[in-house]
Amino acid sequence: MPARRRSRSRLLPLAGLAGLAVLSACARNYPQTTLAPKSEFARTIDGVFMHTVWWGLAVFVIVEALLLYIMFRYRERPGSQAKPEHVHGHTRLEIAWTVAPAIILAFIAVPTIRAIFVTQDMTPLGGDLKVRVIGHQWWWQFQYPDLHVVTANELHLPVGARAVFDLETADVIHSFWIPELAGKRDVIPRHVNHIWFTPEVPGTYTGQCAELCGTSHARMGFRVIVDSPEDFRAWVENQRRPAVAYAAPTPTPAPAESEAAPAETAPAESASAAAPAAPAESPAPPPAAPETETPAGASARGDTLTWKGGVVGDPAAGAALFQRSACVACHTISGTAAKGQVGPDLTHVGSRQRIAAELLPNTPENVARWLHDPPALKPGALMPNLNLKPEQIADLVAYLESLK
Amino acid sequence: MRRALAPAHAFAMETETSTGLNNRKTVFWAFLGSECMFFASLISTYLVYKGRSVSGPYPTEILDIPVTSISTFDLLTSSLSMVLCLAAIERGDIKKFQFWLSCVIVGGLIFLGFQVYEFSHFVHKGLTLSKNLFGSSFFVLTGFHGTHVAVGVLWLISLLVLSLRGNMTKADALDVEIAGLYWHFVDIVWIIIFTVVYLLE
Amino acid sequence: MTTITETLPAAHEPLYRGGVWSWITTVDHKRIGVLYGVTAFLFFLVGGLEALLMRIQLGSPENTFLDPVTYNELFTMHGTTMIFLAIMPLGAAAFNFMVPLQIGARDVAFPRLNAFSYWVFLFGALFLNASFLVKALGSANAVPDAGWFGYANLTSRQYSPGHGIDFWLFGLQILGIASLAAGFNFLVTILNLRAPGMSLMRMPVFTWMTMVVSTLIVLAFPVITVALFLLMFDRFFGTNFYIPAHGGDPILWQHLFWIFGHPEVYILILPAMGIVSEVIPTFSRKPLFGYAVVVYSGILIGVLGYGVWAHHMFSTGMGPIADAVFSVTTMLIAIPTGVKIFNWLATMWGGSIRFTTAMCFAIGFIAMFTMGGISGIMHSSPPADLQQTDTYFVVAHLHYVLFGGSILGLFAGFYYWWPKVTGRLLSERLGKLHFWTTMIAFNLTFFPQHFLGLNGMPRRIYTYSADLNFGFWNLVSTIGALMLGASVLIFMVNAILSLRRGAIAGDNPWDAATLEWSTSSPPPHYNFAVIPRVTSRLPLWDRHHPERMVDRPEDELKVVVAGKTLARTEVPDDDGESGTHHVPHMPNPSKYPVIAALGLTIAPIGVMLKPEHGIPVFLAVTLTGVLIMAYGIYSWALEPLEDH
Amino acid sequence: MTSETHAHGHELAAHAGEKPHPQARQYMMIAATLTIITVVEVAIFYIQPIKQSVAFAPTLLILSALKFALVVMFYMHLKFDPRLFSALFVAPLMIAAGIIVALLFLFGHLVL
Ligand code: HEA
Ligand code: HEA
Ligand code: HEC
Ligand code: CUA
Ligand SMILES: [Cu+2]
Repeated sequence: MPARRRSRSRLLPLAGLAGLAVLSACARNYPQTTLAPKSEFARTIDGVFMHTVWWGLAVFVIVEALLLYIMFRYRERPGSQAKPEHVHGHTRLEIAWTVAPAIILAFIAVPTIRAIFVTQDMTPLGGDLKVRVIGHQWWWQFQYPDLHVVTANELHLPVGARAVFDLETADVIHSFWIPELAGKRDVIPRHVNHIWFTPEVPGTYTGQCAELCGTSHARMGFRVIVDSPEDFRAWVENQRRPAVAYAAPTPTPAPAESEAAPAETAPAESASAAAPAAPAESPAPPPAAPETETPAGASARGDTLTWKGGVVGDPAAGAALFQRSACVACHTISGTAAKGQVGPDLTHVGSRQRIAAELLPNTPENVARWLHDPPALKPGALMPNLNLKPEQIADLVAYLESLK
Repeated sequence: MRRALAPAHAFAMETETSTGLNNRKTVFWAFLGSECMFFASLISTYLVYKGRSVSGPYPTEILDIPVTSISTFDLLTSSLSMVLCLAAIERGDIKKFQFWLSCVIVGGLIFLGFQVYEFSHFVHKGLTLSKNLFGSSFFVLTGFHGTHVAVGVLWLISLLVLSLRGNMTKADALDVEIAGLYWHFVDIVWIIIFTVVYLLE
Repeated sequence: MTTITETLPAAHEPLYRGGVWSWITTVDHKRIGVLYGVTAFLFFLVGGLEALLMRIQLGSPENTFLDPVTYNELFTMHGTTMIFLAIMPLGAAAFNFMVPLQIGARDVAFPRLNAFSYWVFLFGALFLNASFLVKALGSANAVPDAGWFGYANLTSRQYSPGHGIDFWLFGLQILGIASLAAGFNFLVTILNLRAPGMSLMRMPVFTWMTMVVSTLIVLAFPVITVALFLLMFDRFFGTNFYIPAHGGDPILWQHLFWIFGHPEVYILILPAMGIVSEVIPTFSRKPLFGYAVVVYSGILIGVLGYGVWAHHMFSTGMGPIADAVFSVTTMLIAIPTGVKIFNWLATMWGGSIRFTTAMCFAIGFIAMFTMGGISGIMHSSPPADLQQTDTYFVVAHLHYVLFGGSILGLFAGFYYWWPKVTGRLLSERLGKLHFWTTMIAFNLTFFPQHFLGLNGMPRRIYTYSADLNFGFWNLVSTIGALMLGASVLIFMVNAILSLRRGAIAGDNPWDAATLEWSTSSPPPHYNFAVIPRVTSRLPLWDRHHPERMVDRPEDELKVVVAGKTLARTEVPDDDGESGTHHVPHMPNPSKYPVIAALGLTIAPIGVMLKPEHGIPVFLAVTLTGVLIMAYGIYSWALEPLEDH
Repeated sequence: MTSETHAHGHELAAHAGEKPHPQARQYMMIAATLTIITVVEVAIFYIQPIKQSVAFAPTLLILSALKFALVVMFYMHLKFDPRLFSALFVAPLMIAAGIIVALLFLFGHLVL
């Protein structure tokens, strides 16, 4: 008996202490933690949280310690015929343990209410950056109404400027959440919700949908890149440009031929056509670029794109194919006829770090895998398997990756 | 008042209860409390959605106050018949009891008739269950009320049949009283609906 | 003083003998209690198995053990099963078996309605789980997968085609009827069937909490009934309640659901609190400290529970005023809850504590529920909750209160009342093993989830990227869950061994004070040969330890609400008959409750057939169900309750 | 649920706390009052100055609450029956009313 009790008495405070240690020590190992706030909003609510933690811990220690003491002190002693006195109550004690928690709660409630009104104060400040967020099953659209920028799954914000969000949804309820920068705010049909925060430290932050929204709810991530003001301006500059254009409507070769030599038919014609509109591409040296050029070892050879396994794609052919296929029904590429609203804006998809809402790094291999069969990679994905042939995929990938 | 404790007949629920209140009447009041929450949820839904329809017909275009006033009056009157019916059976006056009970039933049927007329009239005018939010919330709220009236009518008819077969006596007043409670409750729900849905359109 | 008359010696027909038919038609509250208990425990195993599958999937990042569709189905069914098919009916089992015994009654107020509740519950549970069968037969989207609170508009036909949501909504609707029927029954039973002298303020606290829970059921379930009706109309009859395109607002669902849902969580915890309030005094050998305060705080928890629902919606943007109001009302509930905790501690203080398994679980309840309550307080601060909501921090909170609270409390009740129900003792050695493995495994499973939540792991995700570093604590949690499964197996072994060769318990193995221990174990089917007369809160202690008696008999039986006397009756004269030992008449078995329940379950199947098979099939099946139900109810109304 | 105690006589006239129920004449009075209130309600609806005024909705709500109370107290005998019945009915009624008001506020139909 006593042995058991002692092991029990060791267990509880240990769990509590271990918990605290881990709580403080591990914060920096978690890229998506709420415990390392990087905006004034996140700091405010973290402050309230830590406040509740300390009071909670105090209550916890008192109750559990009292419990352990009583268990030890008043355990039945062997052989004792003790007849405990029948006490039925004690009014002053009852009042005491009614009032004490009430006081503690008041200490929690006051900063809580203050923080509620501070964090929900929607008075505009000069220099607010407005962002409209639209949740979709299962990706995020970001619009900067004042900057005329539309993008998906990758939110760029300048450090030090307050970002004010209008939160909406195209289908079901989702929840907009960047743990290090702010708490959650749901996006709800027929409602426009709001949240704001000022990012304080440049860097990349991950966010994730936090309301069950169907099959691939777990795969509805996004990232926030907090830039220096200059980088942000450059980014905006680039995003406002229309997409890289490929004039010549190169017909994609029939499958049989293309298998033999997909790369040969296209490059000569498209190279000249594309050159003026794609200045960013020019520095790439014509011969095999070093493997470091893109993370997964893709190399740009002229305008064609070759990657693992020697797959070669022609961006101009891809551009033409894109315009001819179902893609345009769902995707927008500014400067082209593609004006679809169902899927992410692809105007600058090549400049993004990940595809399909954080699912995969944006490498040619991964884009190819995606185009091959989206729902296989992301169950339920609303982009169907379009039964593209490998060489079509190669061209499309080359095109999409060129859309920096 | 002496409690019957005799084991020979001591199944607690057939004897006096600890509050002295009849089990069925007690449970019925609890049931009515529960029904308050039921109708409160429906009425809240109706009110919350008031003015939120994205297309017509809208309430003002379609609700017919004079007609509904008459059916409201009819339901109020049936409540009066109901109390007189109860008073009759408590006195043991079975003939009067049957008369007033029939009045209640007829009153209920008239109310249902009005509702059928109203619903079909609305559908005619293009307001259906699925037409807009007003249609959905209106039909579901008044429909649930109408269902309650219909259940009440069936219940009262059962009592009438029992009494015509000679199975109702003064001792069965409690059966009538409980049916009456239900009937009056349906009436007060209508009092609220009439004001909230029709007059405060 | 010795006003409690001994029951007949055990020369009555055994309580549990009889064929299947006798169980199907039984109206005996004890047998129905056993049916509830066994059924609910089986569903606890099902829900636990679902949890284990989820935990295996989450054990490592990017795991492919389950696909996302199955995973969504599993947590939806896990939550729904645990709440509606395990904890609520386990509570109902305890109400059924114990409340009539505790108040000195021979049965509940409406024995056949009681049987009806059980059968409706069983059929509703089978109905809900039939969805797995339909899936196995090859139907897509057949299993509910929108979470246990099924937020609109994900549940609309557009976003949830197939019958998954239909199984869920009709399943809950059927289960709701079972709960409502039981709620009415127990409310009236406790008000009206108390033995002479058993004034309200002499009732055992478990009975009190049953009464509060019954009231909560009666007032909370109509709201979800309406919410589900609206959803049904949307899905089958083209209404627009939750369809944004036509002006509907999905937030309405959230409000209606949580107006029900928060009282529901107190429906889940108060029975456990009642049990703990019985176990602790018994094994401390002291009366409950502050009885009246414990009772009133239980009532207060129930009342306040209606004013806090929107604390589940802090991230929906209700605005600062609503956030602040609901935050404060939520925090207020900590006060009456704390009062209970402190009164239990004060009960143990100065006692002579026997660490039986039941007592260990009761103490475990205090320790673990306090932790869950504190994380609840952290949620109740909206700014803090913006980070916690929909993360594993909530999952941790809800398991600390539901497992650490309700389940540990129910286990305490299991160990405490098992001898009364079966007549045999459980092994204390296995019991202690069960207790310690449960405590360790439980904390291993759920404590790390606090860290996971705070470090950014959302709930309801079937997998997570390795970059996020969630792997380690998830693995710990998974190991804990598997251990928890093992601990449940220990419990089952203990129960089976006890049934086979457990020591005979006797009437009152724990020297407890309340009336259920005055009759034999198991009790005769009429409970008490002579209805006891009660003169205090602790009748058996007064009898066995008269020297310590404190309570004084009162002159009147009063129904007091908020300090006002609502009704009164006189204390009966001592009547000369109480010595006679006739076997009392008890209600007859009846087959009509099960028939009515069957009809009730058939009706919604017709509605579900409407989309594919059209209106005639819908009407045919539904009307068949309604007619069967009507036949059942009419026949039951006309069938006499007992012979003369 | 209808008749668990059906087979037994109900000598219930003397319930604890129950006062004698009103008689026919009183019922008639109540009915007349109810009718008059209904007429007033409908009349108010057609009198434009009142209908336009801020008092319109509160007046109607008060009038219907009055009718509600009359039926509950007299037709349903709550005024005469034991207070437990009132508790069973009125407590839920308060919660129900509170919920309606709270929801109207939360959906922006009522402004503080
Ligand atoms: C048994 C069921 C149960 C119980 C009893 C509770 C009790 C409480 N719950 Fe919990 N809750 C759930 C079950 C329960 N909950 C479930 C299932 C969910 C999730 C639903 C879902 O989303 O799936 C949930 C979610 C939930 C939320 C929403 C979180 C979110 O999704 O964002 C909140 C927010 O306020 C909350 C708060 C509370 C509070 C304040 C209490 C209080 O009642 C606790 C009071 C107790 C104590 C505080 C401890 C003892 C007191 C003292 C020792 C006195 C001194 C204490 C202090 C001064 C602090 N709960
Ligand atoms: C009511 C009480 C209750 C109980 C007791 C439990 C018990 C457990 N729960 Fe559950 N849980 C909920 C209520 C409960 N849960 C709710 C309401 C949700 C939210 C759902 C939602 O989001 O919609 C949830 C969600 C939930 C999640 C989050 C899922 C997600 O968000 O993605 C997880 C993950 O770890 C989990 C795990 C567990 C585990 C490991 C147990 C363990 O304690 C289980 C222990 C029991 C066993 C292990 C059974 C033993 C079985 C055997 C030994 C096998 C023998 C079997 C047969 C013979 C058939 N639960
Ligand atoms: C029926 C609509 C539809 C069609 C047709 C369609 N897509 Fe998509 N696409 C989507 C949706 C929806 C997504 C977002 C999926 C997700 O992340 O869940 C998407 C995502 C993408 C992405 C990833 C974008 C990012 O930023 O993460 C690429 C690249 C893409 N589609 C390319 C194409 C191409 C090329 C075609 C034509 C061959 C095409 N899509 C056809 C709907 C469509
Ligand atoms: Cu979007 Cu979850
Ligand atoms: Cu809650």
